[in-house]
Amino acid sequence: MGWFLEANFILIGIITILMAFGTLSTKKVMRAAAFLLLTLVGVALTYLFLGFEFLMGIQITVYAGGILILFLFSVLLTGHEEFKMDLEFAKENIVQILISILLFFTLTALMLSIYGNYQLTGNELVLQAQTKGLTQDFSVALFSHFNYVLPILGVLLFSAMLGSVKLVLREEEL
Amino acid sequence: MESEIIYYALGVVTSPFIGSLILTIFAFIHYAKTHGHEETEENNHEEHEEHGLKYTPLENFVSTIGILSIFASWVFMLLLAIKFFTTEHHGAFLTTSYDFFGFPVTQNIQVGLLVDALSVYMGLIVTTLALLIHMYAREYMHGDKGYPRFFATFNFFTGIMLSLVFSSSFFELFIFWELVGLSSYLLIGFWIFKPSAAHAAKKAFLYNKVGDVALLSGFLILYKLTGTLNFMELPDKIHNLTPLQTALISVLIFGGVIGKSAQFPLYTWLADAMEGPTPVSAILHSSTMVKAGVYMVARVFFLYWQAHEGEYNFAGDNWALAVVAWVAAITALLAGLQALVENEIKRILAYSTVSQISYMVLALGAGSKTAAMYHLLSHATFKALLFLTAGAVIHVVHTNNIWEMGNLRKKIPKTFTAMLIGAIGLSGFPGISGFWSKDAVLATVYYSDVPGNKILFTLGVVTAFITALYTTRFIIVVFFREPTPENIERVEHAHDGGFFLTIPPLIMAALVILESLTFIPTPIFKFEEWLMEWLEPGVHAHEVALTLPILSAIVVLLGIGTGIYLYYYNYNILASLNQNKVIIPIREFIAQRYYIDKVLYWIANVPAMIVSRLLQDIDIKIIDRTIIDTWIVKGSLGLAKISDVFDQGIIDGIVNGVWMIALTLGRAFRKLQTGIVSNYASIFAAALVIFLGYVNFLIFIK
Amino acid sequence: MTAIPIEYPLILSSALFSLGVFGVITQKNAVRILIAIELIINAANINFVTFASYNPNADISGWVFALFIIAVAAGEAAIGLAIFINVFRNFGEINVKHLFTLREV
Amino acid sequence: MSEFQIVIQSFLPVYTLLFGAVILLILDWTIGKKPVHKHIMPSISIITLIVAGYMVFIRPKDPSSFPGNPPLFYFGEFYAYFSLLAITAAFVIVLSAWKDMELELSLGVFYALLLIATAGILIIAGAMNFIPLYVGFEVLSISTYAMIGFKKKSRAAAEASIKYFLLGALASGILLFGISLFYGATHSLQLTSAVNVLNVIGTTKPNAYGLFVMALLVVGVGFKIAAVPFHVWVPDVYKGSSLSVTNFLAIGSKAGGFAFVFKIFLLSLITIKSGWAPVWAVLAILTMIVGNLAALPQVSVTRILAYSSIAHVGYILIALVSYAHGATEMATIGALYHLMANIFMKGTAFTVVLIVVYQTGGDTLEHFKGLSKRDPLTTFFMTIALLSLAGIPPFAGFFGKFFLFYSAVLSGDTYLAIIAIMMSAVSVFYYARIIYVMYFQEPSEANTETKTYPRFFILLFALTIGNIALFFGALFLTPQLVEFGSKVAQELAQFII
Repeated sequence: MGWFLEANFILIGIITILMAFGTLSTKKVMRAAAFLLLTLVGVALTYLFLGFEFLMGIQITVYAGGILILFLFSVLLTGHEEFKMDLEFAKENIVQILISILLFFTLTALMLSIYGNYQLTGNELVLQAQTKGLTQDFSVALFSHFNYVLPILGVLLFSAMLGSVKLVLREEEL
Repeated sequence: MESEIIYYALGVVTSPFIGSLILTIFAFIHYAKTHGHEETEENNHEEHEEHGLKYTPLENFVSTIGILSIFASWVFMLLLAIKFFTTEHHGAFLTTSYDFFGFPVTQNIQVGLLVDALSVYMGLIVTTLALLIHMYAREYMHGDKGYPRFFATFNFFTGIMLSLVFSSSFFELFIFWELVGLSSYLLIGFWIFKPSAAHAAKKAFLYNKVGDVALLSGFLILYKLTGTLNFMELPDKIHNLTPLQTALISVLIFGGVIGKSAQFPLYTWLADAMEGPTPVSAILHSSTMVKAGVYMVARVFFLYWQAHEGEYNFAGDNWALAVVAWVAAITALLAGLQALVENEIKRILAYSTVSQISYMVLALGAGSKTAAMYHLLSHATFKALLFLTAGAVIHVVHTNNIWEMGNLRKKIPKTFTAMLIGAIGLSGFPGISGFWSKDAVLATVYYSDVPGNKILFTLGVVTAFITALYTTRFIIVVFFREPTPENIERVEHAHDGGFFLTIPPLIMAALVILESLTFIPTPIFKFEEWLMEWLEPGVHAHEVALTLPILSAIVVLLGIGTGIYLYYYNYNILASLNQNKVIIPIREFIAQRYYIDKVLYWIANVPAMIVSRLLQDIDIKIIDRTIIDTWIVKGSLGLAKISDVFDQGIIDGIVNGVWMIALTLGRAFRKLQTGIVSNYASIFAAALVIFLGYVNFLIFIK
Repeated sequence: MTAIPIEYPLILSSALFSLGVFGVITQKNAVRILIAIELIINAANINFVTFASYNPNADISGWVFALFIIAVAAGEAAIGLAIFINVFRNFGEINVKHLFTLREV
Repeated sequence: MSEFQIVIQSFLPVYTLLFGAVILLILDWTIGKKPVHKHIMPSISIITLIVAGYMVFIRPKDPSSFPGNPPLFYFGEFYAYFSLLAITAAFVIVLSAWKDMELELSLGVFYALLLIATAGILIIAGAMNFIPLYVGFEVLSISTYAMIGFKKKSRAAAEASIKYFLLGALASGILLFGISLFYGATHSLQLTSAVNVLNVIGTTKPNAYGLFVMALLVVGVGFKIAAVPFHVWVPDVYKGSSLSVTNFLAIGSKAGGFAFVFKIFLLSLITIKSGWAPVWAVLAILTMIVGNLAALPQVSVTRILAYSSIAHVGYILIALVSYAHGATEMATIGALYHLMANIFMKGTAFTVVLIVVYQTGGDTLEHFKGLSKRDPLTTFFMTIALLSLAGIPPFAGFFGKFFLFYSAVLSGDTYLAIIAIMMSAVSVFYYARIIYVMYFQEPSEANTETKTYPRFFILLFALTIGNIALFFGALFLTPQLVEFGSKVAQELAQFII
């Protein structure tokens, strides 16, 4: 059973990374948005594997369903640009590519060495707790301990709404 | 009671600054209004009496603010003095001082006001003379385009000097000491369009700086050794010092005095400083800048006294006071001789100042604070008076050279009267203020135990003779001698100045007479003893043998007589003396200021010369012959030239180089600004990689 | 029930983060850059969920934060896209390599 | 008091600001098209700000009474000080935007965004948990993005907004990643949890956690406070956005950014200070050098001020280093004081640039030529602001620098003080250049406009008075200042166990 889960996770992980790379390398912006959708779904599946199915739902509905629509609209409104990730691109961005590769290796090295082999007993503990109603615990925490933060999140969305409405509306339409 | 005194002292110190602040703002606005072209050569101030004495509203406002703020300071000073001297505070220190910005680490460096007999006495002199000189300047500077600037700077200067007087710690005193130098720089170079004025200001500043280096090192050593700079705490702390340390500190501090109070060999700047407006000379010479050195030595006199304890022994350590006294005596003589050959009236007075200050320093060196401060008072009054009247004379005859004047006593009677009184004071005429104070100095020297005190005394007496001689000389040449034919017209049109040009000198003349009356020792009241009681409680004056004042009086009278004989009755002798083969080189030697400037320049330039020679040697191998030739030609043009080359080539080169590096770096940093977001983001990412690398380094490698 | 080793999600998040940074610093189209930023945010989110799941203290504030982050990302995307549209109206394109009128000369 | 009352009372300033924002929006929809709205909107904003400032003062006396275990918020002295900073800054922006934004449509939205941004700073200053801290940070950022792009017709503003947005979002993403690592290390998002977890001395792992977190957080916050090398956006964005928004970036947003930095580094990661102190020291040096030297060849006064603002960030970063090395009180005083002085100095300077732009249409030194002849009072205020920026007494900038440099000396980082003093000396060149141009050069033919704006005059006057008052406050009330500084320092330090 364990190896099956692991294999599945690895598969989904690899697909997610490939999709993420796809968003950056595909020809058209519209396709990039489609790849992003797949990446987000992949990340959502990761959440499932990590024992938090509620966030998977949120990820798919809000992110893939909501934010992605925004992207599609903005792609439609701002026109298309052809993009090619070819040798020319590599030559132009040699420094950036180097930086990214270095970043990946230093980051992964640090992450694995510092957080790897992480408290396996603790791991067991929580994943078992999940079976006893994780979503319930989560909502209790959200609405008791963190209930004073929710209004602030509301403020954030409010200001984002204000700003985007102001910026997007044509003034003549007012 | 004490708080009252402190508030008065605060009033004394702050009033000039407030006036200066107002005037500075005003000067800025004025400066902006006149389109930044404040003054040019054509707008020189000396053209004004043709238009009569009509003050512009601007001038009225400015001078009123300036004079009022000084007047306020003076009133506070009077109140303070009355309060202080009428309450019994023998030797008591009344201070307010709070920790430096309230932070415990620097608690030993304090800022505050120190009100004791010495500062009150000095403050009284400064405010009184500053007030009179300010009034004088109201008319003297009339018509000058820089009127607001002048008063702003002048008030600032007065305020700085008063702050110096009331400083409570060496740290504070040094700050104001430097500020005195700075503001005197501004005042001496007031007519910036005159190259000579700019040069003189620069020279004064540089010469002062040389001394300041010594002073700074002196008081830093003091701080290092005692851990405090507070004047109140120092006297107790210095007992722990070894005699050698005390002597070293004393001499280093005296280095500052050599610069500021114009002692040998750094005294030549004072004569050049005459390029400033006359009120500036008057205030610099009477009570402020050059007296700051005397004041400082008096302030830290316990230090010198500590060094003085015990037997004098040149092989040992106790030579600090001897250095002071000997430097002073030599300066007195040299400067007196210099005054004898000078032809410009203000320069005569300048050298006379040097000579007289040396008397004060001599008194300090001989171990008497009282005699020094005594002479300071009398000298301040008559020297201010002499400068103001000299300014008035120059003002009416449009020349500085005494030989182009003559027979002015009838044309400008008020000025003449005032100047004559001042001159009598300076010459030390028996019974007049200068006589008593000089006598006190000479007596101190005579009875002191400084090595060679008899020689010092003789030098003092000789200087007294010379003083009388040159005083008589310029009075007779300016006021009694018939003018030469080409100058008759110039003298014909002379007439007394207006109200503010004549009244302050007359008040000063009255002060001189008043002082003379006060100074006469009577069985009931002896000024010197009274002063000593306040300044040096517990010290008693020597019983002075009657022969000393009599000797002094005879010498002075002899000097005056010689002067009258030489310059009035028998001018021919002088003329033939001037032709004498022996006299001419001596005269020339003195007139060239004993080549002090040349020697100093040479000393300053030897390192520069060596470096430029080295550079030259390097150049020979690299650069072609012609350039080397020019270098050699330049080198042979004289040391000064080389120093110029050094200045411009190396110093300017370094300055420009630093500036260019900064600018180039600035431009390079600007190159980062490509304007493209991706590049900016790349910088972020690169920085992130570097940080992660740093963490890797810390965790895995270290 | 054996679980997935923690290294796997960590490598995934690290890779997504690096890809995101790579996208931000190489892409020209602003929308794509924003997409790359979404990748970075998702990487962080994976971290939060991972660390919350493998938490010995049974602290679930990481999950709460993950939810908040999704909302914040939505707000950020909204304002960002509005800005892109505004830029598009002014410049006719949103290629950031062409937007350097503010550069110093 | 019940728990609910305490919460309401604690949040009153934030609620006031939001209420003001809502009122503004409603007014915008109703009377937004009438000409009078351009006066009503700022007036309401000012009233809101004053009320909010008052509300800060009447917050609950006991800051630890906030409910929750551990509490998510702590409304102590630190919060109060930064709230007042933010409100003062917003006040300045409202007054300068009054004229600057006059011709824009739907002004209510602008002021609402400004008030929300201020609320964001308040939330940052009060938060004790990473969730509200980050959300408050994003509230500030998102409002700022919208404010920069507010002048929709302006190409420069659009470009500035997209630059600021993209870099800001990147920085925010990196910051988020850093916070996630923090969570992984401490198993908690409480700021103070790190203090306990990372406090294990002698083991490498806790320190490694902390250092790793630090590396990412430095990038995230470095952007907000514009520390070199994350400063690259500053000249472009400051130049591109309209000047009242630039002013907000320079004084308001910066105060918020520093509140964030102090919260994270002085509170949370304080136990690994040996790790981040050298990083911030290097950044401080770089920031001072690059900021001051890059300002030298500039001709645009906005850009000069932008670089000078970078340089001032460098001075404040000294406080972080010296705090880590023991001079806690002095560093706290220096940072807090300098941020306040920054409002007065930068506020005045940018407002004057705004006036000159209105008078002449440009902001280069050319346009500043002979300003003293056209508008002597404005010139005078600008001169004071520049002298203050250069650190010349009797203006607040002097003590700002003095405290900071002094803290460096106290903590033994004398090299920082020396570099800072040298760079301050360099800075005098470009400040003096502006003063010189204003006073001693003739105005060019085209720039003879002498129109003055009374509203600006009041603002400038108030700022200048504040500037001088702050100086004398520091001069005469030093003991009280020290007391306050040690109070804040203790408040930050009380969580260290």
